[in-house]
Amino acid sequence: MEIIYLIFILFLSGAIATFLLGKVSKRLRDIAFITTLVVPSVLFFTQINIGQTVDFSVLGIHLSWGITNFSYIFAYIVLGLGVLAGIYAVAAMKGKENLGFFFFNYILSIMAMMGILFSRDLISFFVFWEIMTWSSYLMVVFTGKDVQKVGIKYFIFSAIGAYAMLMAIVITYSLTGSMMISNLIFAFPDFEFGMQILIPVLLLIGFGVKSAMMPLHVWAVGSYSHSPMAYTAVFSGALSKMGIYGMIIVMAGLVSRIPEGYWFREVIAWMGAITAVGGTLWAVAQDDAKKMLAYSSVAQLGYIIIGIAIGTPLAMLASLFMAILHGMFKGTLFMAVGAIEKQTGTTNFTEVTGLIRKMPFTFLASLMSIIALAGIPPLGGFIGKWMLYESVIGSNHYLLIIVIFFSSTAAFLYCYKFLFGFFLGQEEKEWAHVKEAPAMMVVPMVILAIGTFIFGVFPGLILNPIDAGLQELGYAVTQGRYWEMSVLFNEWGDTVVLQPILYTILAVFVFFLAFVLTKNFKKTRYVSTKDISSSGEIPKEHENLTFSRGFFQPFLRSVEPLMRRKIDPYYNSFGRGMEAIFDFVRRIYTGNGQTYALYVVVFALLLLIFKDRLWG
Amino acid sequence: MKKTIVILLLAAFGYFLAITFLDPDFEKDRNRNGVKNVYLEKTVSELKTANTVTAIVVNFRGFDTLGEVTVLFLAASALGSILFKKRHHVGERSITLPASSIVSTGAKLLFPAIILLGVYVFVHGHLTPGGGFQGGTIIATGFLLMLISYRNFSISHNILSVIESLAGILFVVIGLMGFINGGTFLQNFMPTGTLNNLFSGGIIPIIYILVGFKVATELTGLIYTILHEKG
Amino acid sequence: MNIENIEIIRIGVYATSILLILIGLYAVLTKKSLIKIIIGLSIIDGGIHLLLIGIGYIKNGTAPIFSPGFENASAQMVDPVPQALVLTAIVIGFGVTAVALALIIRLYRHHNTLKIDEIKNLKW
Amino acid sequence: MVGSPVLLIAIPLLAAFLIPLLGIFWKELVRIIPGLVLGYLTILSASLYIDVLNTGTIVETIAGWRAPWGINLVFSPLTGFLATLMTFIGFIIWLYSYRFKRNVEFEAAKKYFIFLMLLVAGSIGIVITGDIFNQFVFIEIVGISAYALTAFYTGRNSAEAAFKYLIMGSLSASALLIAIILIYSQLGTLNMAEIAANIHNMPPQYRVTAMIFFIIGIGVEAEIFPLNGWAPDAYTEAPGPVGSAFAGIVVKAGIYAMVRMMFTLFDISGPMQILIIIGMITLVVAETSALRQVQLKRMLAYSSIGQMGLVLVAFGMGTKAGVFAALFLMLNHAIIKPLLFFSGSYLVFNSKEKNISEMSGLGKLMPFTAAFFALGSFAIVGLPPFAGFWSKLSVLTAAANDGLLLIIAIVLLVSIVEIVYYFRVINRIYFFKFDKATSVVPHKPRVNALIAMAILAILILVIGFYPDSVSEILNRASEDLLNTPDYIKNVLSTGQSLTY
Amino acid sequence: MTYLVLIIGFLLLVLIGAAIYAVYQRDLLYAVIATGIISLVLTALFYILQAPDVALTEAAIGVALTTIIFIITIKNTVRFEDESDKNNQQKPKTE
Repeated sequence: MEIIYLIFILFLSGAIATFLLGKVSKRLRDIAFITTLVVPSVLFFTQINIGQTVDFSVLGIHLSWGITNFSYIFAYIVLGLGVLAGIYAVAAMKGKENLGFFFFNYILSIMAMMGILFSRDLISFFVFWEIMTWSSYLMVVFTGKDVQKVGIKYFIFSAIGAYAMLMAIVITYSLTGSMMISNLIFAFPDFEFGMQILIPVLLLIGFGVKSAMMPLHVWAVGSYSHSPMAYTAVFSGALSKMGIYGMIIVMAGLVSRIPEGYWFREVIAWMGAITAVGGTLWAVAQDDAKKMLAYSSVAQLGYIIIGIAIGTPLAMLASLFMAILHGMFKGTLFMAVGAIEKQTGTTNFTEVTGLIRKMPFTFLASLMSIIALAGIPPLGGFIGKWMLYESVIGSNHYLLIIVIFFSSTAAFLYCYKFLFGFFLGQEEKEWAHVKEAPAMMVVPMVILAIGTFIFGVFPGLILNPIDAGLQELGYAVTQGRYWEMSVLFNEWGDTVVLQPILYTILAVFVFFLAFVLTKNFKKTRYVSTKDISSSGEIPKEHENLTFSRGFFQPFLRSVEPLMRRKIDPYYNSFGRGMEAIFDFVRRIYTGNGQTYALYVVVFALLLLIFKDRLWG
Repeated sequence: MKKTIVILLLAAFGYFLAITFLDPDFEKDRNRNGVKNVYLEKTVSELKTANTVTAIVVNFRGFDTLGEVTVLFLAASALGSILFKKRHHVGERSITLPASSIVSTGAKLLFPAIILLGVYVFVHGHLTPGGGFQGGTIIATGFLLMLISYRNFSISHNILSVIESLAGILFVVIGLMGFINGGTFLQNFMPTGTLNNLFSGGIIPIIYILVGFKVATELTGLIYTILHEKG
Repeated sequence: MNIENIEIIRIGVYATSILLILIGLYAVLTKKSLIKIIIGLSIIDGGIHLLLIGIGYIKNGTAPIFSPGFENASAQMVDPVPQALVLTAIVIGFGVTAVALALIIRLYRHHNTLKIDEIKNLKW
Repeated sequence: MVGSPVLLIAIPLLAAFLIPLLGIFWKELVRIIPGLVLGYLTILSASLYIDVLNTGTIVETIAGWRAPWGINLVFSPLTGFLATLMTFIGFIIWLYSYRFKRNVEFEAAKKYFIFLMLLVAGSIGIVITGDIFNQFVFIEIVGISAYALTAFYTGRNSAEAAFKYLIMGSLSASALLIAIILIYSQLGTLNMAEIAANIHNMPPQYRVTAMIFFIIGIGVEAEIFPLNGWAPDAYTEAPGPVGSAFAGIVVKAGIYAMVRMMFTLFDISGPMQILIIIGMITLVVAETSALRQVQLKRMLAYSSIGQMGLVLVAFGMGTKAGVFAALFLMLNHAIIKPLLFFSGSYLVFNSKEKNISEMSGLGKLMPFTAAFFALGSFAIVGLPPFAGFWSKLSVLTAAANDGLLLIIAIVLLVSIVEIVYYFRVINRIYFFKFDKATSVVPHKPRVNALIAMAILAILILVIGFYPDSVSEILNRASEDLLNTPDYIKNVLSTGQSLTY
Repeated sequence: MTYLVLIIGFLLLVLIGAAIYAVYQRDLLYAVIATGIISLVLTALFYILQAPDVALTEAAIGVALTTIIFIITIKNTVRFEDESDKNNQQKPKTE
């Protein structure tokens, strides 16, 4: 039997086995879950060769599965994050109800993502895309909070995206007579003009929804923050990358091959930029860590979209690098929030403070991820941002670079807020009992955090496969031109050597640590963070006066005009309007039998009047 | 207002019907040599049945008739089901039409005659106008007459139901017996006799008698049910 | 009988059938009483049955029944097929009417009215 | 030869006449006999169907008269497919409702099973008959059993629903008769094949008028837009299994009659704008009406109507791909909608208003039923990898091949509406808290009902994961529908050797 | 044979007249009887149009049975179309 089939059968049967074992024994269920994630991953990385394909046909349509260099990049994210977050999930979700269902969906969405990467034809792509959508939907509504609002919103947007994609797929099929992606790419330049515009637009709507591109992002925050954190790590880290994956195929395979492609790129780039700015600003304004991270995810995806839209080899390199890194650090951060939520029961900055000594490993992992997120060397985020800036400037998008700079500066604000709000500050009595999360939760976080560190110093480790993947999409070799294992070049001849930076920073860090250790912590007087009577005011009982409250009030006031325009209300009123119209439509069925009889006569009359034109 | 609109609509509708049916071409282009002539010819030559309508209803389009008795059967059952109530006392009449003694005496006199007429009509269905439906309905009107003239005239529901079922079953069984000798459903398997003889037409009179029984019992049961509806 | 007579009969029968259908439809569409609606339906049925018989009628036709000694009279016979169809249609129509009236009795039991625009609990 | 298609009609009728007799002896027979009959019909029809696929169309003459004179039954790849499907669904419905009113009322249960059996038999009759007047008779059989079943519960509103249905049904029957009159007056025959062979001799103005009256006559059963006012009421008020019989069996027969009439009788080749337009309007109106429903069954009813609209659109394309897609859609709908009705009627079993809002949190209390409902919803909105996806995909590819981009867009938009209302229900079942005050007292399904639902669920999964299991059958059926000359030849050449 | 035309014409006029009367009559009992008259006239017409079988059926079903079940229904429900005059009913409904 083909190993490719075996992987999917293992996933599927494992999912069902996990679900059923959940009814029998909890331990068996957990073991089955981890096994189902690990075994196919091992099989994948050891047994599957690039270029190996399996072919079959369904309903007379030829389908084909196989992995390429390009999709291999994403397989790292999916399986790596999937396994680590899976291990985390076992511990994090312990004691919750209905876990068999949770694990079932978890495995299914991992399977679906692998399926997307394996698909060489549009039908299996769409099938797996939809499996991914509904399994993640079931995760979003898993907690049962706001299901009618958040869950439905997620599914509606996903469905809009998916159906736009489906329309493009069937049009492609009618034009090329084949469902293969390669045939679409091959035949695309010969399509007539309307189709050349329509197909990429429809596909981009589909992928834009999953990657939370700006006007289509409204589902993202609620869904990210409502699903269990163990899953959100995968959701934001890996699942949203599927949108990126598709978008790259569209941009590189289709859009770049038509003359109008330039405008496409500009529009998409600006949408990405708006996404980045908007996501960042809203992230700053949040008081809830989950929501903040969710907005931050949206913003980060915005950067990645910009890179894809710019489309130079360097920009692609940057985007893919950022995509992988984002998967790692955002996964870590969501896991950290999940750990904090599990230990304290809340994720609100204004309530939790001073966990640094209670949860040191979580703090460490968060710190490294935050540094990576902010793009400070020597962690991975720096490489991606550096390359992205360079490519944006290199392609003469000066206005764009200003916007990006603005948003990445603003990103520091929420990074700081995250660290400070949770870990630093006063140690509250309320949280005295808090302990470090179980090892099964901490280890995956730490592994991922160390990963970002390593990739920050030796970016060549992942730039190599990215380069191979990009060559498959038709890009020139970038190795040696833009990067070496641990060195970055730029177009102006500068060189960034990463290892010295590492050593410098390590030295500073060690020095600082030594400083802290020798100097000791001075005993400070305990003052409740919710007590500001020291400044002469009498607090009211119901007011939460934590310092984390209104953290960036002045900044937010200054950018308020930018944030006033929310797109969400428009969607909501549109939805309400449609419902009202539909409600009106159903009044056709008046309930009066006589009216129905009248319809019969009117219908007959209409047909009789138009009887000469009933058929051509 | 509504009436005006409806009248206008109907006028338009009527116009379309009129230009269809009152068109002189409607008669001109008609194909008058459809199945009609074959039916007329075969009725005499092979089925030996005098009444062509009977031959068509029972033999050529016997399947329709089977469906039709099913419709009646369904209607009778449906009536029972629709009007069904838990505490339904059989024999308790909801409607009592005041009947004068003239009516009741007349009914008593007429009843046997009506039954006889009905039986005659369906027995001679293949020879003269009439047949199972007509005879059956005539018998049913006889019972109807009795039911409305005598308030305590009652018929055993079970007997009706048994006769009805048996007639229906025999109809289908006779139809299935067409399969012997490698024939088809409802195919004639009996000697056809001579035209205009009481014993002619093969299975046609048998089936029509069965239909007569079935229709008579079904309609009687139907009226019985609706009469005993307690409002 | 001349040509005109058969034409007159035919047109008269057809026109009457159409009128009956229209009158029945009028009752169905405008009358509030359920019983009137069913009356309308049976008027429509009557019109259609008349139409069918009219279709089968031919000039100087005789009933499609072979009397002894007239076995070859088939050329003059009216079309027996529509008659068979009407026979079936009448019986079916009666069945439907009976069911309809039973429903009316039950509706009256529940709603205590027979006005169709007051019987619309089910809508939208 | 394993049997004769005529048995598909004769046996249920025989059994229907027999049941009142047998009920006198042993009451349980009233329940068992219909099951035996429907089971036998399923086997018979399946074996006949296999026979047909191997050797070609079976044309069964009745009373020994060959085609234009006698009534004939046509058991072709298409009609055989539909008949097998209907008998199978009928059997499943019987299985589901085996214990219906078991310990309550004997008389009512007896009638229920008789009506149900005749509903199935009548629908099969509509499909396999080759004669338009015979089709009319079967439509009436279906109609009266449907009225009776709709008014089955003595609750307040069921008679109202049945009465509306009856008005529409009677009007449509009248229209059908007018159409039959027109055809007969011009062509002198009632046989479909003969009509199809001669239809081009018929003056065009009468042809069109006849077709219009046919559309109105059959449209009520096929639930096309302005004629489907009865449908939501009837689906809502009828007992749950009957709703599934309407959706799974009766509508299919109506659609078949419509399509056979358009494709064969009037021999229209190429795209039929009228079907596409009517189908689109039906689809859009029904699906949008479904969005704001408060009653579960009513929502399912509108959804069913909408699906039938989509089927008509697919048929209207007139290409082989379109017909294939339409048949696929019919197959899937016939499997999925009964599942939804089965599980849905257990979900609202003891509630007062049958409202969706009364179903909060039932997923925990009746896991199997809820899971079946969720599976059915996933399948019917066309989420892969369940059965509904493949049919939706084939509709869309067929439309794309004809360049009907607008239709693709509308169908997909409507699908989103569909998703919204189905997922609202699923959310409520699974992710809401069970509330004793407003929610229903759950009534766990019996074993027979669970088996019935499980069979349908397995079929959904099988078709979903391996759609090629049915594609061959559907291909043959769609070829059969499009091949009018063969139909005429098959029917008219059968029985040449008969002496009669 | 023109008298045949006259008879048919007369019957057709009666038919239409009865139909219109049946529709316009507010007393349902009379309307039903008018419907019975329609059936009766139809019977005659069928007979004249050489359809004795149909005439027999119509006579038995249309004139007798249909009319009587209509009357039973009216007895069970209301007699007048507008229902305002419910005192005319022989039995007030309770349930």
